[in-house]
Amino acid sequence: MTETFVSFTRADLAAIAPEIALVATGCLILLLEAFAPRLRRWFATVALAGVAASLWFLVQAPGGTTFGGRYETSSLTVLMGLFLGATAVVAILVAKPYLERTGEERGEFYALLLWGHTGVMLMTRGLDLLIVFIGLETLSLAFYVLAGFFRRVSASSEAGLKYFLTGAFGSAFTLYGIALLFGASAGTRFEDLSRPGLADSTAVTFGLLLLLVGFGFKMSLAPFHAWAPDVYQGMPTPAVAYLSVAPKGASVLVLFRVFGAVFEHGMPDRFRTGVAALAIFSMTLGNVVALAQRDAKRLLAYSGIAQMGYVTIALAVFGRDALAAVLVYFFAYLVSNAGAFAAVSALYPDETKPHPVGLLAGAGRTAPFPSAVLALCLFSLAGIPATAGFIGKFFLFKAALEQGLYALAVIGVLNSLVSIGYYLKVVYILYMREPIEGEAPPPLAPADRLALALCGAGILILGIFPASLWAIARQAAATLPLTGP
Amino acid sequence: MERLIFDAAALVAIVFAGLMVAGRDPIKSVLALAVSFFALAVTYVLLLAPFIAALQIIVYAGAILVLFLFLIMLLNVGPERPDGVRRPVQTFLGSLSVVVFAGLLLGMLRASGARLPGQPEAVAADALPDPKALGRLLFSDYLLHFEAVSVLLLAALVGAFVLARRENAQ
Amino acid sequence: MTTPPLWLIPAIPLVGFALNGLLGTKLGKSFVSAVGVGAAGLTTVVAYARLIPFVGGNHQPVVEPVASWIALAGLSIDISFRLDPLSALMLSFVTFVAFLIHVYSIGYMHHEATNAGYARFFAYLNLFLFAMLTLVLAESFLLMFVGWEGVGLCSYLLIGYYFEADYAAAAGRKAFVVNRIGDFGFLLGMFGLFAAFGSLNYSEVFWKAAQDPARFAPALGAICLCLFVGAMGKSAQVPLYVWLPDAMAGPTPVSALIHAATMVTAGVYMVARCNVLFRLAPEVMVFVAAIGCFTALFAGIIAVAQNDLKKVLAYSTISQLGYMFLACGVGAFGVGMFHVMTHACFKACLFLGAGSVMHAMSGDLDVRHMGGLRGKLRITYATFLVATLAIAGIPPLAGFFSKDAILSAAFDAPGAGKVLWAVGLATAGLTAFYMFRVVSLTFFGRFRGTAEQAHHIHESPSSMTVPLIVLAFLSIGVGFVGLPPVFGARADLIGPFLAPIFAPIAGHEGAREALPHATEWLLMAVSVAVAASGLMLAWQWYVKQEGRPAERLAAAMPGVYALVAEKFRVDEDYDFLFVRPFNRLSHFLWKVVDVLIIDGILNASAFLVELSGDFLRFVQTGNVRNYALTFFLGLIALLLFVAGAM
Amino acid sequence: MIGPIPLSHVLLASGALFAIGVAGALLRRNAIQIFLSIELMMNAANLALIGYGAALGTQQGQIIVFFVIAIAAAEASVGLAIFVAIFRHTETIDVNKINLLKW
Repeated sequence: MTETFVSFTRADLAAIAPEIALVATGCLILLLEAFAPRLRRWFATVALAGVAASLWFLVQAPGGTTFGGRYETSSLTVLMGLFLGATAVVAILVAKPYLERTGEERGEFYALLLWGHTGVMLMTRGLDLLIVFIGLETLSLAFYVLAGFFRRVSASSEAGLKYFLTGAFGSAFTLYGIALLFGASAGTRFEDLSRPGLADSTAVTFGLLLLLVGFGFKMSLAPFHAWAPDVYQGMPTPAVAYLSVAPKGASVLVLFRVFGAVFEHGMPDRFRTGVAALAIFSMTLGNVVALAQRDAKRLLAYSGIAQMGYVTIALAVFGRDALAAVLVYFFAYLVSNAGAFAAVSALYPDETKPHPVGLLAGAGRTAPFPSAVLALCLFSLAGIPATAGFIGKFFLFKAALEQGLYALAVIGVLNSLVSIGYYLKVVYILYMREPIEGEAPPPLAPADRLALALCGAGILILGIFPASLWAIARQAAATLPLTGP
Repeated sequence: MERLIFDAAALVAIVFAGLMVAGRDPIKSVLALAVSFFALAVTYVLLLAPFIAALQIIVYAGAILVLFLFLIMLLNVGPERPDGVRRPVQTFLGSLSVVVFAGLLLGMLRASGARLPGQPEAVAADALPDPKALGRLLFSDYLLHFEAVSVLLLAALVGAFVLARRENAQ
Repeated sequence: MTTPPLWLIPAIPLVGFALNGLLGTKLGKSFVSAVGVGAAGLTTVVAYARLIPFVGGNHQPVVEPVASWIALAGLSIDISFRLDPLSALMLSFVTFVAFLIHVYSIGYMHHEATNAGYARFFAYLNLFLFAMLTLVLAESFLLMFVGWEGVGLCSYLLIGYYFEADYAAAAGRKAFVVNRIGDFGFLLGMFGLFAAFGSLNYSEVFWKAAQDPARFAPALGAICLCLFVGAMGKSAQVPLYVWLPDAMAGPTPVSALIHAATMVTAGVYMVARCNVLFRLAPEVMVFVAAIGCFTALFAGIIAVAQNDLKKVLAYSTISQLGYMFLACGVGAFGVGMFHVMTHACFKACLFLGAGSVMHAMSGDLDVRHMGGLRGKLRITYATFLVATLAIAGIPPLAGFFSKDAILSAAFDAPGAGKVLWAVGLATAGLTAFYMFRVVSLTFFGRFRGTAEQAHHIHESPSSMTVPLIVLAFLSIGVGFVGLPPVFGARADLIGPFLAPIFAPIAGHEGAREALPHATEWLLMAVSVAVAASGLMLAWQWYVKQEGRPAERLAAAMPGVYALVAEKFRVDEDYDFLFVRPFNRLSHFLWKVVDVLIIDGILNASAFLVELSGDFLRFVQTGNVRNYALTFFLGLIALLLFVAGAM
Repeated sequence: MIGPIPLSHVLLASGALFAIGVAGALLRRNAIQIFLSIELMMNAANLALIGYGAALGTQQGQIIVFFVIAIAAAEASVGLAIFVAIFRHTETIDVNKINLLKW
């Protein structure tokens, strides 16, 4: 037998070139770390170049599906890829000064970040449950390690342990869900799932719920959220900037794909109610608990839990406009949330200690630029008009209103109004308190400045000129066969 | 006959899984789990998956569990001792919820196992226990998965190295 | 001269904000003042460059789109600005008063220790102006909401500007909770509008509503109620007024600009803007009138018992805002807006005067420590007196005309109009009374403060007194644009100017008969008499309560006072029968209803939310098994709910 | 039916193993035992996958299991490294005692 049974075409290669670029860059950094550690200060640049190359390949890749209909290149995946890539860029920019300050600048950090990023890319582009699962696990494994990256810091190791145990627990449920869906559809591709009668099967409903729970875990959607505050608190901040944004977007997209495949004729009412209940629970719990937080990173974790509640509204609405709203929302969330973590990273002098909000007192005077961007990010997260966050919420709530889900929209609005309380509390501390003696923020590194400027500009640009992004998002959302407007 | 063996093996797997969970001593737990995995390998053979059965024994029982044993020895983890703090809520809610969940899951599985929505037309050659066919499938339809999993293994390798190497290695 | 575009008007202060925010700290106070005041001045000039041709021209509404903000298939929202008689009226005094207050702030904030603080203050002030002008000029509800949130944010930032953390934090929290309730109402109203009309642009919504009143009227009841809740929060109406007195923790120019002249009138402006909708919901109109009327009286009574100069003015503001809603509630939107305008002038003057007094008194605002300041603070005294006469409704000052117009509109209203009129009249007397009370305590009599304070007393710098003088002249003159109809059919300039905005809806309501002239004269006479007696009563009582011998008082006071003292001699019995119970009522309303009940409820709700937050925080035990359990319980709940039913 | 073996038997066995695994993960305090329980849950899924695959007459079930075993091995290696790392700090892997990060 000399004939080759490996089926790998040029189209396949072009399709996975973005991922190959990322993995190869990771390997390169690792090799440099091993053989030329003196080049360390260039690692971040190499990593950025890798992300840039990956984005270039992504944009260049011909549209359509490859690997036997298991991998997608479309305007949707390109848009998602840009979102993920931008998140990775912010994380890398923040990581460089952060790692230098903490004396932990090692190539493995960037390599793991890039490989985790590869996993998220697989999640967004795979049209196959198993690909998505492998992507999810790649991401998880990389970030379990990143959570515990500061081995000298006990909090970091603890974050690693907690993330690992809860994450593996969640993955096991996801896997069981995949098994059930496989049993019902005899395949792992999403298109296998769109078979008539599947939506009525109890096993399928069970499987879908298990997937919802598993990806809800990654989104830190309450009540599957409990890991997030602890892990965010102990994890190196740049890694949190990535983890708190990109995998959430990918998870929502996966859920949209799976539900879209199964529920060809619209989501059953009971299922919709369940999802809506999750949305309400998550935003309410996130916002209420955030009011009582004293640690900046934990506060942002709860804020993220609440934000994912808003996103889940779109999942309950479940239509093309809802998906487009989610895409816009995640771009807004990227600039606001990653920006907020970037500012937190730039404002706290000692990374190995907790990050009490009170330590930011008077930072508006001692570190005006990061404080201003942090304030802007928080306004955006709160959904103050003319910021990106407002636009994201606007489209979400509008999608809910148009589907007649008035209660969800009203609860969402009420929640976003409550949330202004804790966001403004931080702004208040930044600007209205006297600086604490001897607790000056570290000097602002150029990379931090760049990351903050990018996020701040993004918030304002998205907030004031959202129309083109919305148009692109709508076009991208149209590639999914979703019912409804 | 096969049915009987299957049921027996499954029963062994379940019983030893129960022992694994019930025991306080981690070493005994690992050993119980090993038995459970062996029994599972038997069921895999009966379910026309001898290749996976072999993997199960070599990778799971052979490699992973031995790694666990090794770690337990290394860290010198003794049996769980009562720590004086009772956690009645966790225990009660945990047990209750597991019972409810088991009820739901088993009820659903029984119902769905009786009427499989799939179609057995493709049962012919594909279903035979043929590692060669498995290999073909792996490198055609599942080529991307294969490549992706290599990234995963790489990340795990580097990650384990990052976490576990000695502090003074720098 | 080409006319400047409308967007320039809010854009100029935004640029000022950006300049001061980014560079102010580095470039020093003179730069900050130049940019801050320059931006306010320039935007005033630009605004008037638009206003003068507009007022002189044909008053046709102008809508200038700037950019498309959100464009969807079913909904397109442009950033566009609108100049029509209503926004022109607001624009005319918002820009000008804001400019004067910016000028005043140079002197007032001079003592600010750091450049950073000074720059921050002016940056916020410019940002506020930007938001307020956006609110006024917006052509859609959504853009108005941008301004609405923006002014609220600046208010919050400026309330906490310099007082020590605890007090300012409490004030900020209260303002926050109350405004959330209001904003929630506004947002719900906006949802309702969008659901009913499929648009959020004024022209479209109002046009559709006026075209087909029968179709929209049923939904409009709920929508208008929601919108009015928003207005109640922003314009401090009972029970959402509690944040305003606390907001006095901010610097005085802020109180004058935001918490008296401009932001707090945004609610009235919004109701007037939506007059088409409100008129289609008559039951909500009744509610508006009732709330306004009650607030006017309630806050007026509380004001009597206050000893903090700025608190008196704050309650007085609430009371006057109640007047404005009273006018809107009886359908006299134009009159309400007229009062908004006159009130902006004299109340800004009063607040700035209070700031000047505070400046002289080294930060002390307790009227019990003042007295006899009239000799040392001549300009402050004169302007404060003029503004007081204006707010009291003494003819021919500004307050007289607008208040009289409100009262006659209430008198004319069907249903309970006479009751509203009577309460309004009583409030007018009350207003005159408490305002003259503080005037007497502050500027007359003997100085009661410490020697150190006495030594320090000085008139404020000209950057502070010039705005006072200008505002005092406005308080005298601005009323003449709205002369009542008894002075001739064409005497009233403002009513016809605003009339297109408040045009009757076809087939919905007929024009109301104007009051006979004799009745109007009578009403005017009654209100003047009531105001005058309130004024004189105040002098009398606060002389007596000081316990000084009558001879020394007579000597200290000018001849007018002696006359008043003889005419209105009230004995101890009267004091016992009327004054003390009244003081007790006032104290009761303040201490029990205001502080205990309403504050209590608000604080308790805020506290409960935080408490539950604290409780839930402790559920986060740090034990990873608990986390797995919550995860699992969530899964089971979902399974039971969704799959359990199958 | 897979040969003479009813699918429902396979699934019931798998479900029972999964539930036992969940119970172990929720009730044990030792991180290693918790992780063993999670491994058991994944094995339960594997059993279901192979059962379904056999019943449906496709080898895809086995393929999935093949990948799952690889993933489980990777997860185990990282997990054990994490246990070692935390043990260096706390001298314990009892999760009840590892609760520095909370509230």
